[in-house]
Amino acid sequence: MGLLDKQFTDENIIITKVDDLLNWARLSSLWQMGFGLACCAIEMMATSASHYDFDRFGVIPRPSPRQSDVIIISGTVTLKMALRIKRLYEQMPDPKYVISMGSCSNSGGPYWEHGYHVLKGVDRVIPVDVYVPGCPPRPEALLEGLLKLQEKIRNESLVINKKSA
Amino acid sequence: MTTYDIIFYLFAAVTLLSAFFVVTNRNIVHSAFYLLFTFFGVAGIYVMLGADFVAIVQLIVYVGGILILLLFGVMLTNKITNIEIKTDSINALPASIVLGLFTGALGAAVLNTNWKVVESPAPEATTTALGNLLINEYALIFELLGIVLLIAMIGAASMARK
Amino acid sequence: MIYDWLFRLTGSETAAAIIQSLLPLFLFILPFALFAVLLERKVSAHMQDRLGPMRVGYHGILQTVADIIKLVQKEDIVAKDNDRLFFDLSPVIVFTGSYAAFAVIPFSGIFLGSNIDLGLIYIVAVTGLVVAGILMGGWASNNKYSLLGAMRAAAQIISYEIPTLLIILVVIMVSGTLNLYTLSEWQTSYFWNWLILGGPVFGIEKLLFIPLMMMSALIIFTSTLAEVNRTPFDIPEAESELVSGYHTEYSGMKFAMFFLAEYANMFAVAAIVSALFFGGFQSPFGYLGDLFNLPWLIPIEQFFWFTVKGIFFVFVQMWLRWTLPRFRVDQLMTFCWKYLIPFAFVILIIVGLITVLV
Amino acid sequence: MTYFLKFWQGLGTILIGMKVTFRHLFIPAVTIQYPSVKPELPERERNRLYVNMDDCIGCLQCARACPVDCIEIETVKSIPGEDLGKTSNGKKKALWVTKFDIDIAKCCYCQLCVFPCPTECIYMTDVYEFSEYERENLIFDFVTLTPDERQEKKKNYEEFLIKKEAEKAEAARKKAEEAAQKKPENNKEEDKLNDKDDKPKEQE
Repeated sequence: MGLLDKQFTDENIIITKVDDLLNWARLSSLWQMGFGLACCAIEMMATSASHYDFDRFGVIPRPSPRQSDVIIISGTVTLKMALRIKRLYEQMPDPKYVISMGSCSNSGGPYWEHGYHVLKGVDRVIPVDVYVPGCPPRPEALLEGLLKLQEKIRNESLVINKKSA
Repeated sequence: MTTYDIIFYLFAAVTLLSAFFVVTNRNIVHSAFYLLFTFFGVAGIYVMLGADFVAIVQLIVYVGGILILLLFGVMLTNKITNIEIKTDSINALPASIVLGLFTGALGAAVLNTNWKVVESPAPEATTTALGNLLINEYALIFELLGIVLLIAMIGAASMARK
Repeated sequence: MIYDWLFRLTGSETAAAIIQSLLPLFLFILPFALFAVLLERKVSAHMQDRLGPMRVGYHGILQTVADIIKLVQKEDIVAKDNDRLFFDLSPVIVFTGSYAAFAVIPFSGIFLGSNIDLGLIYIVAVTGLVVAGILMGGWASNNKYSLLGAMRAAAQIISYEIPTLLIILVVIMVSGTLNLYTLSEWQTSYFWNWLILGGPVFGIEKLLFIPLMMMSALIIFTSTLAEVNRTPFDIPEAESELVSGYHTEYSGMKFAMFFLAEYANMFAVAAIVSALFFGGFQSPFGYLGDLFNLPWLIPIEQFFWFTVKGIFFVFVQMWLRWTLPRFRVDQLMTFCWKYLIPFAFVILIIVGLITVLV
Repeated sequence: MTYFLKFWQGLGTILIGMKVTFRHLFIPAVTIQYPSVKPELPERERNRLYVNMDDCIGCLQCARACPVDCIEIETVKSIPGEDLGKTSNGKKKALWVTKFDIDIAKCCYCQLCVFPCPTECIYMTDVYEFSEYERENLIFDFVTLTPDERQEKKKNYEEFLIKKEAEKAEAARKKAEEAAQKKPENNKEEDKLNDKDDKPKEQE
């Protein structure tokens, strides 16, 4: 959600064209917060590496949350780490997106029942845009999640109530 | 008012304002950063006076060297903001009288002098002349200054080793 | 000269000066930065057997445009404890420093911002502004990583200015000028007259100069590489240690200005290296304009050759970036003080002796 | 001397490294361009679970085997006379499966549920592209019955139970009536038994 998002009430030709441009820019350069938690992080790195190549979609890892657009929660979110994730998420500038990668961050995964130390789903601390299932997901699954996220961004608007497409 | 005048007043304003802030600011890092603008403004005025070499040396030595050193020193101190300024303003009355007299004298001198206005020649590049003078006419002094600096450096190094 | 033409067009000195000083920004720096970021990503990708940006435009050519538009509309975060004034000012100063260097870079025989005699020293001087801006940003961020990064950057840039200046001194002794335009004109338009191959003077000293000048070119390339904080000298931004160094706290457009300044700086130092040792805007094989008697073609050819040389050195910088790992801080300082500076000194003395004796 | 040697070695090794990277600049990329080209997955790839409900007999083996308890099954017995059909390997189905939810967001893709299945109706497919915007959508419902049908089956069974209960009650009543006719005999026998039980206690 950017600064201008949901600031306009009427939908005219200028707004929709600006919409298209901004959405195109946002979805084409999703800089990723370099942040891995557990085994899913390995798959995330593999996605950045040669065979799957995140860079094709314009995704490059940024070390600082201030310069990133999307945070990929990849792995088991322990209660201790949940606080850090929340803080990192809050440090990111709007518009920001979250991809939850793997069973653990989707819902606690194998720990959802007896894991005394695991957050049961990262959506309890930050709003998640796309859930990628898998344990861990294949790199392609993550790429597909990214494509889903791009699809979501494409339908965003500066207008408050755009006719839901 | 020509463009040159505007630029001159701009540089003068930058220099004076930032110098004022250097003196009055309570935060010593802020003071050091304002010093950057002071040096920059002074360099600009040098350029306007046709002293390009001096201006650039000003930038290299003061901005690139001394200011950075100063900033390093200042940033490594543990108390940066709200420095207690030790000197109180004592004897304000006599000081202001002296200041007023001095200002009046200077102002009178400035106003009463019959300034000669001469058409200034176009500023020339000074580097070649400066280089020739340094190497030919004032070679001895130049070398002596170099030796003084070298001695200072050796002294500093030997002191640092102890 | 472009200036005269602009003066005749606008009829005012001020307007001509302003337009001329804006030209490199809009005609060169912005397009170059867009191109260089894409080049960097493509080069890195292909060196790692990847493809790089592929999905924005044909083979991703619009990738950096999208990046810039996105960065412009990102939220601009200023944290509560940031020093507001200097935090805002720092990217401007850094960008000013690297933009000011373009004032004296001779793009071609008819286009250079200011044909001042002190061109080389001027570039070194305005680089000091970059250091001050980096320190300012690092301190104003109120973040320990930023401050450490800024300190490292300042220490590194100041240290590596010494070998740069020594090699510049060597070039001054050989060529007898500080003016980048004259320097480029002096190395005439065939590659055997370039300074890396001993300069346009024929005789015994040319032979003696060749190895010395090659080493000088190597040293100045290395030290200017360190001055623009590129890998392997990117310890001020070392991701594994300092998040991203002095621009950790910057987001949106301010970060884009740092980014732009970095790429502008890369081209500036590449231009210095090519102007000092590789003939500046001179063509290596003579001019087609001379051949076909078309005088208007020569400046265009010169601009072409200058850009090609600049981009080649930028490419070498990227090539090194994706080849070498990062130095440690102590290795960095050792490399500068124990290798580059003594070598530069020795070269300075030998070249001095040669110019006096031969 | 080592000083100069180091310098040369450094220079040489940098050049070697640069040669390697330069060569790789012209090696064709190994990247699989995912959305247009998809990699061939191995045969035993474990991805999304699928349940073939035609074969499921509602035995709960998979739910018990699941280490993370992500499978939830509810079954309803069929009433006599209903034909549920047979599974593909010839077993007769006796249970209506009214709930077969797999929370794929919890699943850890271990395949432990696949082996115990007697009819081999739960298995892993090679579908991996099923990310969702909402977590609720990741709970997959495999039951082929419509919600109304599920209600109906439950109701049927409950009615059947009630009817059975009623029948039972009826039967019990009839029995009681029959028993009431033979009451005296029974009572005596019971008394005898009671006496036998009591005696040892008294001895102690």
